[in-house]
Parts: sequence; structure tokens; C-alpha cells
Amino acid sequence: MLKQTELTPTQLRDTKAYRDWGLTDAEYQLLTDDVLGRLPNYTEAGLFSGMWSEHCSYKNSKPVLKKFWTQGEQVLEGPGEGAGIIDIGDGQAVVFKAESHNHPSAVEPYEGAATGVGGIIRDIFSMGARPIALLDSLRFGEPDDAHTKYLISQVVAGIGGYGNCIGIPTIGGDTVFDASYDKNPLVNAMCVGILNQKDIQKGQATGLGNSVIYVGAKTGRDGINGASFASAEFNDAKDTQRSAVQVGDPFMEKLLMEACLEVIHDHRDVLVGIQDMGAAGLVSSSAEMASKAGSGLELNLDLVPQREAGMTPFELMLSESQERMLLCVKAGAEAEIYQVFEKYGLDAVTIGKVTDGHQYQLFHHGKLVADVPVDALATKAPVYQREKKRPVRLNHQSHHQFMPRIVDATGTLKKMLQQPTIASKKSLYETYDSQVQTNTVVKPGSDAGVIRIRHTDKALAVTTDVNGRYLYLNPRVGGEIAVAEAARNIVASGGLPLGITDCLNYGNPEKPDQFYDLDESAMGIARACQLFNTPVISGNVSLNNESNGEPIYPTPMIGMVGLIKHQKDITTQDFKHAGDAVYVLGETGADFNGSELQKMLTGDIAGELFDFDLVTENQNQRLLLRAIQKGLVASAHDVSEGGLITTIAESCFGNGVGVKLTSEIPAADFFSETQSRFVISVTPEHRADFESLMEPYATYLGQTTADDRLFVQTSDQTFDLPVSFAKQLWEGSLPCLLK
Amino acid sequence: MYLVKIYVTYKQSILDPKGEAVHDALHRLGYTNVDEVELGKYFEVKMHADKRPVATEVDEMCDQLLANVNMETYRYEITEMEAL
Amino acid sequence: MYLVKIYVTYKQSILDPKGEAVHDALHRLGYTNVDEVELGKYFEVKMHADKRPVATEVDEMCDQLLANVNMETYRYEITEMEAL
Amino acid sequence: MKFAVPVFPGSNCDYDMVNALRDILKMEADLVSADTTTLTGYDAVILPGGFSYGDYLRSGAIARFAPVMTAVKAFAAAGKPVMGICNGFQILTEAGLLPGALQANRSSKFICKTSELIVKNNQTQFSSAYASQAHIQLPIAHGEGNYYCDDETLTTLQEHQQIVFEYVDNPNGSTANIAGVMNQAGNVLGMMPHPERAVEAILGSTDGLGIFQSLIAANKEVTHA
Ligand SMILES: Nc1ncnc2c1ncn2[C@@H]1O[C@H](COP(=O)(O)OP(=O)(O)O)[C@@H](O)[C@H]1O
Ligand SMILES: [Mg+2]
Repeated sequence: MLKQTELTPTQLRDTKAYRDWGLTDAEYQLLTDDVLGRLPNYTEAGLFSGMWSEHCSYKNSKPVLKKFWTQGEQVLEGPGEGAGIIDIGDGQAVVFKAESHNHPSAVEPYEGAATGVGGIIRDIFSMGARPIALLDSLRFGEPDDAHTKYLISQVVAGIGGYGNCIGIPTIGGDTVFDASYDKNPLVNAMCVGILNQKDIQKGQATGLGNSVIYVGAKTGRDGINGASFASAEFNDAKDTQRSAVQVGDPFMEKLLMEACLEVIHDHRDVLVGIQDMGAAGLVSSSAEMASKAGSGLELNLDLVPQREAGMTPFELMLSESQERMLLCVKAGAEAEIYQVFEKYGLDAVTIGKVTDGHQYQLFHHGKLVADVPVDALATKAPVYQREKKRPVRLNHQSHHQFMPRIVDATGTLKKMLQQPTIASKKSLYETYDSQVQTNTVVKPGSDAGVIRIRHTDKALAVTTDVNGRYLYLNPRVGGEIAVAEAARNIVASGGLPLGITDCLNYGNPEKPDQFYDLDESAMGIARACQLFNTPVISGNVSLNNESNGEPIYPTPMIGMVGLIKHQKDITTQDFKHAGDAVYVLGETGADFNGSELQKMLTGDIAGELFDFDLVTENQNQRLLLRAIQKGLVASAHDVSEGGLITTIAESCFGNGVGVKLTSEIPAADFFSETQSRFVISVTPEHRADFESLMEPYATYLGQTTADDRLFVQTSDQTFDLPVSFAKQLWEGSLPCLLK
Repeated sequence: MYLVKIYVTYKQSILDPKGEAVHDALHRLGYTNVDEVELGKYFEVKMHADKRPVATEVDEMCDQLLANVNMETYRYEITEMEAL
Repeated sequence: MYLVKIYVTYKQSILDPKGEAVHDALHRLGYTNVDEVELGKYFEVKMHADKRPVATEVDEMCDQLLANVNMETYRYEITEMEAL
Repeated sequence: MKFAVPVFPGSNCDYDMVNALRDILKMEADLVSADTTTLTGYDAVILPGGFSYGDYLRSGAIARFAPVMTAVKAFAAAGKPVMGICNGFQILTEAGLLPGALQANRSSKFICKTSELIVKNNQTQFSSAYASQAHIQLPIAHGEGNYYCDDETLTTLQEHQQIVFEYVDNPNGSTANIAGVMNQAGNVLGMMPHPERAVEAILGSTDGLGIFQSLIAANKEVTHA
């Protein structure tokens, strides 16, 4: 058996071994002097290292998160609980949250991605909601080396492996390739659930003497103390045989989800609180539940279901074994709860109870092994106001927009369609079950995924978006654009944006220039959210993302949910039939800094970001939504990476419809990434109404045709190629690159 | 010509849901005397010698592709066969 | 206490899509001297003796559950271990 | 007509099936537990898709031992209609109620998309609502849908018109493009595509309705005969 030597409190102080767990000297000092008034023992120091980690305490990001706008009359539950909740009328609500699993996925891409999905699903059903959709937002290095290809195939397989098995459709996401994410992929998963408002749950443990029940998988030595797991703790020759990698078991989670939802729906009178065990496992879930309720807690670790022999309190409390939940149940009702879990073949064991006072006490083999104030664990982590300094890269930007010279418009378009970031992601999302639960109206491949709400006329539109390049050039405006783009995708699908979740993926906040990116972009996000009336209701922070010694592009993934009031308003990006009028809504400028074209032609992203106006953006979105709700729109597609011509091409692909268009602007500007635009098609009978509504913001470009031809006469050149051929290039590119 | 038999199994501490599922199924079928099941992979690879020693190549193949070294260990046996 | 090692492989004549995929991947990695790859399952079962001979039980377990006899064959080795 | 939809631990298309039967086809349909030992009172059984017992050994391999399968076998032996969709098909082959086996897709990847099928035999109680050789669009969603059988079995399947549905663009490597087969008696059908996902226009296709309508029509006749 493995022998683990636990340092004594004085040894721990003298060797500073706590540093290996991510506690700083100052934090250790704070713990001894202010919190405990004595030296913590090994287990106690471990508990604090987990609870005071960035992941659990947000100690570096709290001041930033405070800037977010979290109000709005539709918000039923803001940030703080497992996930946020928004009212969608009729006594129903939508619950959503996103989570990053970047570091685990870099080390072990399949399981890292799979357990990321598993974790976010638990956050949703712990609120009492049934998960109805998943999305995945992915960032990888350029897909030209073997390791990146391996990461891509394994991450995608892991996401599908989990979601497909548990039976939640993956209906959207986004996938971007850029050297900035080389060896530091971003794997952000989002889950959306729906519930009846009367079923809303809280993660709290109240009521003296009530029972704390552990349910689900057994605890093993996986992922102990997350990434900072110190191999130094083991002095056994077989260490290399031991691994801290967490493995997901979606089958177990499916049973756990059904059992928990059954408890929530049918045993609500005895259920006091429920919470998932995520980062910092048992300690985090139990301490948070007690602290939120102002209670004390007592756990007997001998009762914790264990997969391996000889686990220490430290290991039991900090293990990140998956598929586990913690329940607080009224004293005397335990058997009723056990019965439900037994039906699903799951462990359910009372491991402790709610106590008077505010202490958090752990017993192991009959001994008290930890005795600390519960609030100190859950809420008294230090908070750091980091130093902020404008990065050098922003001080030397050229004020001019990149001026592309396009000599062969059609050739440039062909090349553009094959850029990994622009090319179709079908070969990836086709490995996800996007239809299980039979509510998916719009599958991956359009602007937003759309799921109808059964037995109502409503539907939800969901999307994830962010362009890190824009943030790299201007973190604040880039942050605004990220929210705007998400909203644009919702609106193009016929939805009214309701709110957002986020994953803030950044570099090292202790470096002032990297903190600047985080802080500035949060301000941009906050401003845009307020304007669009899309409060932030949940989210997640992932720091210290670096690639080849450089921070990644600041990448705040925005996950947005919108409400489609009537299913007739559901709109897709595909042109529907020949003979429809094609318009572009919004003005086109020569905006190339940060564009896909700049990257394609120069291999680099540089210069000052182009201008962006939130008010215009909002106005164009409202206009489009009104047109859709009036039934005037046949298709709508927002203009984003790759510009107007790419958007037009994508609209042709879905149904193989051609276009014959004419425009006053030059071919190069068809690749400009001016924001706030949409490509819209309108049937002949609605043209007059559409034009009077849109006057003067939409420009008529021409018509869709029955020919297999994409033809655009610009002021200087023509784009002219068969739609089928363009589509082949666009769809064939990624499978070919990933071979 | 060589026949290489490669066995890939989980490292200690790694959850093996597949093995658990089989274990539980065997119990339901009445084989309650089964205490533990681990489910790993088994490769039979036929290869001919290249410039480098076969064992070196097999090691590499396992590290790179056949086993996931984060979670799995492997062992193998190499037998020389008559050329086909 | 017995340790039973069970190997399940496809019958000859049955196409093994996963083995093929591994074969192709190895070729892409430059191991062009790999001629054939078969990917099977490897079980390590720990069990204690019941009323019936261990081999009889293992045969049954394989026929019923561990292998699909339409497509797969199995073989096994039984070693007696010291009781834990 | 009253349908039973057995739910195995890990089934995930069980509700989809029941919703299609109740809401769209206006039939009675019950979810029944895998521990159920009798199916009396039901006129048809449909094994739904999903990942029974995680499909961790081989898909369907563990589910076939669930108590309900003894009842399903008796139900089938009595000549009553049994259908298996996706994982249900895998369970039926593992249970020996249908010939052949389902292997990993040729690409070794999970595939979710709409596939075009040909109704190869419309003289069955599962397909009579379709025209002979009709082309229909049904969603597929599986990682192990590559139908395998040996030559001898294939010959038998062909001789007895047991191949009910064929793929136009074989997406998974199935022998003879087989997407759905039935037993010789004609009362047990297994298919990888999901007809229950194609019963409402808003979800993209209503081509799956025919399967259920065929079954309902055939069994009405039985009751009235
Ligand atoms: N990783 C992914 N998972 C699921 N769907 C994806 C993924 N990546 C891209 N998609 C889908 O591909 C389509 C195009 O994606 P994207 O180019 O990001 O759209 P947009 O620019 O409109 O936001 C969308 O429908 C999106 O949901
Ligand atoms: Mg879009």
C-alpha cells in the first residue's frame, strides 16, 4: 500500500510545503495569525489551499467580476449559486452556465474535455433544472502540427463521448485556430437547462441536526488538489504508476442526474439543499453549503464511499473524483432519499450533519482531524486588487487600417473559405448528437442553435462567441464586440437576447499588463451587457493561460441565451429559394485590422482596432428582430469573421441556392469586418414592407437564383464561382487539414 | 516477421468505468465470486523489421499512440514468426 | 484467489474497423513496417473459487457476456494467486 | 394500440419515443422498467436508443440480460411486434432476436446527421405505409452502427426479404448498406436510424411517421380480424 507522510504543523511551516499546493507565504501567514490563531495541521492547510485557490475563491478576479452588470427584472438568480436563472414566463425559467477545462484538457484532452462537460451538467441539474442543451467553445493552435491535431481529435471526441452518452444534445459552439493557443487549448463547455420556478434549488445546509448525504461515484485519488497536485507527497517507488487524471463516467452521471431530479421533484419537502462536487471536491461543496446557510458542519470521513484503500483526510477532502453530489436532507428523512438512489443503483450515504455554531469539523478514524471556522474556508479568502498597466503592444499600434490589395477576388474568396477558422466545422460537430431529446429545431451550422420548449410556442436560441484577436488589439472594445456578436447571432435566429454566461480565459493576473486585458475587457463586456439588457448570470474564470511563454489572446467566451417567443420566428442563415431579394443591413467600412484577411495575407494581427459603435449595433439588431417578428425575413446571417462575401457564401451553402448581386463597394471591402451587419433574404411579396421598415439602413444587393453560381459584381471586380465548388472547399478544408 | 502482443491497462488510481460495468453485470448474472474486473486493450501487431530494433519501435508506438501514457501502462511480448 | 487473463479478439474474416484505424494511424506516423493490427479486449479478472471449477465459470462468462460469439473468439489464462 | 418502451439504465431516447407515440401518433405508450418481467397488456414493444449500461463492453451486451428481455423474447415468440431503434437494435442482435451484430462505424467516430434510406421491402408491418423503393430521410446518431453479418446470413436475409431499409450513402460501413433488418417471422425489426426523431416538420422531417403508421395499421387489422 502507498505510504504517505504527512508533515506535522511545524514541519509544514518550516518546509513551506504548502507552496506546492498554491498557498503563498502571505496566505499561510494570514491563515495562522488571523484565521486560526495557531498553526494549521496538514489537512487543514490542504483545505484552505483548495478553497483559497483562484478556482474556488476568485481571489484575483473578484474586483473585476464586480464590474459586471447582473441586474435586470428577468434575473431570478444571479452569479453565486451553481448556475444563474432567468425568467422566461409561464412559471418557467432557463438556467445556464459555462465552465472552462483548459488545463486538464492540455494534459489529457479526452478526459479533460469530457469531465468539463460532466462538471457543467452537474451545475445545471443541481439547481433543479433538466439539462436540455450543451455548447462547446474551443480554441486550438494552428492545425498544422501533430500534437495540435491530436488535441483537436481528442477534445472533440471527449465532448461527444460525454454528451452523446448522457443524452443531452450539443447544439452549438465555436472553434477557432490561432497560434496564440498553441499548447494551451481553450475548452469551454456550456450547459442550458430548464425548470419550473417552483423547483429552484439552493446549495445550502441549514437546520441543526439535518443530514449531509453523499451520493454518486466513490471517491478515489483522482485530481487531488486539482492541477497543483504535488507528487512530493508520495515517497513510494511506484509513483509513476499513479496518476491524478480524472476519468469521466457519463453513464454514472446519467443515473445521478435522473436520481437527483427525482429527489428534487418528488421529495422536495425533505430536501434542504443540493450541490455538485466540483473543484476542491468534498470540502468545497460542503463548506459552501454550510457557510451560505450560516451553519456549522460535522463530517465523518470514514463513511465517505471510497474507491481505494487507505485514503487520508487530505485526499478524501480534495479529491476531484467526478459524478458526485452532496445533499442536505431533513433529519429522519434519510431512508426516503436512500430509496431513490438505490433504485438507480447509486451509493447514498449520510456522512455528517449540520451543527450549531460556525465550525467545520472533520473526523477520521475517530479523531478530530480538522476544526476550522467554516466562513474562513468559504468566504474569507484574501482578495487581491492587482496592479494594472497598459500593455506595451497597445502603445505602438499603427493608427492606420491595413489596406489589402486584392487582384483576384474569386481566388481570395476560395482561399478564405479554406482558412481553418472560417471553414465549416461540420466534421467536428457531426460527431455530437445534436438531436436527442427531440427538441432541436436548428442544429449546429447556423448562427445559433435553437431548441423548442415542448408544449409551448416558445424556443430558446443559444450561442457562444468571442474573437480574441479583436481583444488583443483593444481589450475594451473587443469585449464589447464579443457580447455584440453573441447577440447578433441570437437576433439573426429570431431571438431576443436574455442574458449571458462567460468563461474569462486570460494570462497571468499578477502581471500588470495582463491584468489590464482582463480588467478592460470586463468593462467592455459590462457596458455591452447593460445596453443589450443581457445581464451576466453566471460564469467562470481561467487564468494563467500561456502559450510559448506568451499569454493567450484575451478570450472572454460569451455564452448567450435568447428567447424566441413564437416558433414561427425561428430563422436560419440559409437562403431559402431562388428569386428572393438579398440585402445587407448596416454600413460596410474598410475595417481590416484584426480581420481574417489581415491574418491570411500578412500572417499577423496588428494595428489599432477599427471603430465600433454599440448604439448602431443595438439599433440594427432591433430592426432585424422586428422584421423577423413581422414575418418579413426568409433568412438572416450575421456578418463576422471573413466579412460580407464569406457571409453571403455561407448563406448559399445550406440549400445550394445561388446569387446574382451587384454592389458599389470594392471587392476588398467584401472581406472587411465592420461590425453590426447582417445578410438578409426576403421573399418578393415582403420586399415592400421590408424596405419601408429598414429604410435607410439596409442596402439591396440583388437576388437569389436557381443557378449553381455565386456571382457578385463589385465596383472593381467580380466574385464568380459555382456554389457547389465553393461549398466543397469550405467543407473539405478541415477534414483535410486534420488528417 | 514479428508478432507483437501488446497489453494496455489502466494505471493505479484511474477510474475504470468499463471494468466496473462488467463487474456489476457479472454479479447480476450470478458470478458473485468475481471480485474485480479491469478492462484493457489488447493489440496483436504483425510487423517486419525495419532499420531499428523492433522493441524500440514498439515502445515508441505505445508511447505515441497505443497507450495513453497519462493514464495507462503497457507491456508487450515479441515473437519472431516465419515469414508469410 | 485467481487471476484470470482473458483475451477477446475478432474471428478471422471479420473486419476490425478499430484495428484498421490504428494500422492507418501507425502508417501515418511512419511505422510503415507494420503489416497488420488487430485490436481486441483484455480483461483481468480477480475471482475466488466457488462451487464450480474456475475454468468452467470463465468459459461461461465469456460465452454469455464477455465475447460476442458471432464475431469474436476468446482465450484465457488462469493463475492461482495468494489470497489477499 | 398500446406500446411498451423499456427503459434500461442509460437509455436516452426513451422519452423521445414515448413523446412521438403519445403526442404525435396519439397512441397509448408506457415507459416500463428494465426490471419488468411481464409485458401483458401491450400490443407492441419498442426498445429505445441510448447507451444502456454505458455500452461499456459492447453496445447492447449487458442490456440483453435485463429481466425485461426475457419478457421481450416471450412477446416476440408469441408473434407480437417488437422494434429496436439504434441501441435497441444493438440489444436485439445481442439477444439473438435478430441476426448479425453492430460494430464500430468505419470512421470509428460517432456520426449524427440525416441519412437517406431506401425502403427495400414495403411488404412488412413496419413499412407498408411507404411506397416500394421509396427514398426517405431519417436522422442517424451512433458510434456503433456498422451492421455486420457473414455471407451465409446475408444470403438468407436477402432470400427472405428481411432487409427492410438500406442506406443510399452507407455512412458507417454496414454490410450490404443495411440500415434495418427484421427476423424471418416478420415481427421483429431493428434499425439504426431514428424514426422517432422524424415525426414533426419543425424538427426537419416527418418521414419516420410511416413506420409507426404501418405498425398501427397492421395491428388494427389484427384486432378487427
Ligand atoms: N465546437 C463546436 N461545437 C458545436 N458546434 C460548433 C462548434 N464550432 C462551430 N460550431 C457551429 O458551426 C456554426 C458556425 O460557427 P461560427 O463560425 O462560430 O458561427 P458564427 O460566426 O455565426 O458565430 C455554428 O452553428 C456553430 O454552432
Ligand atoms: Mg453567426
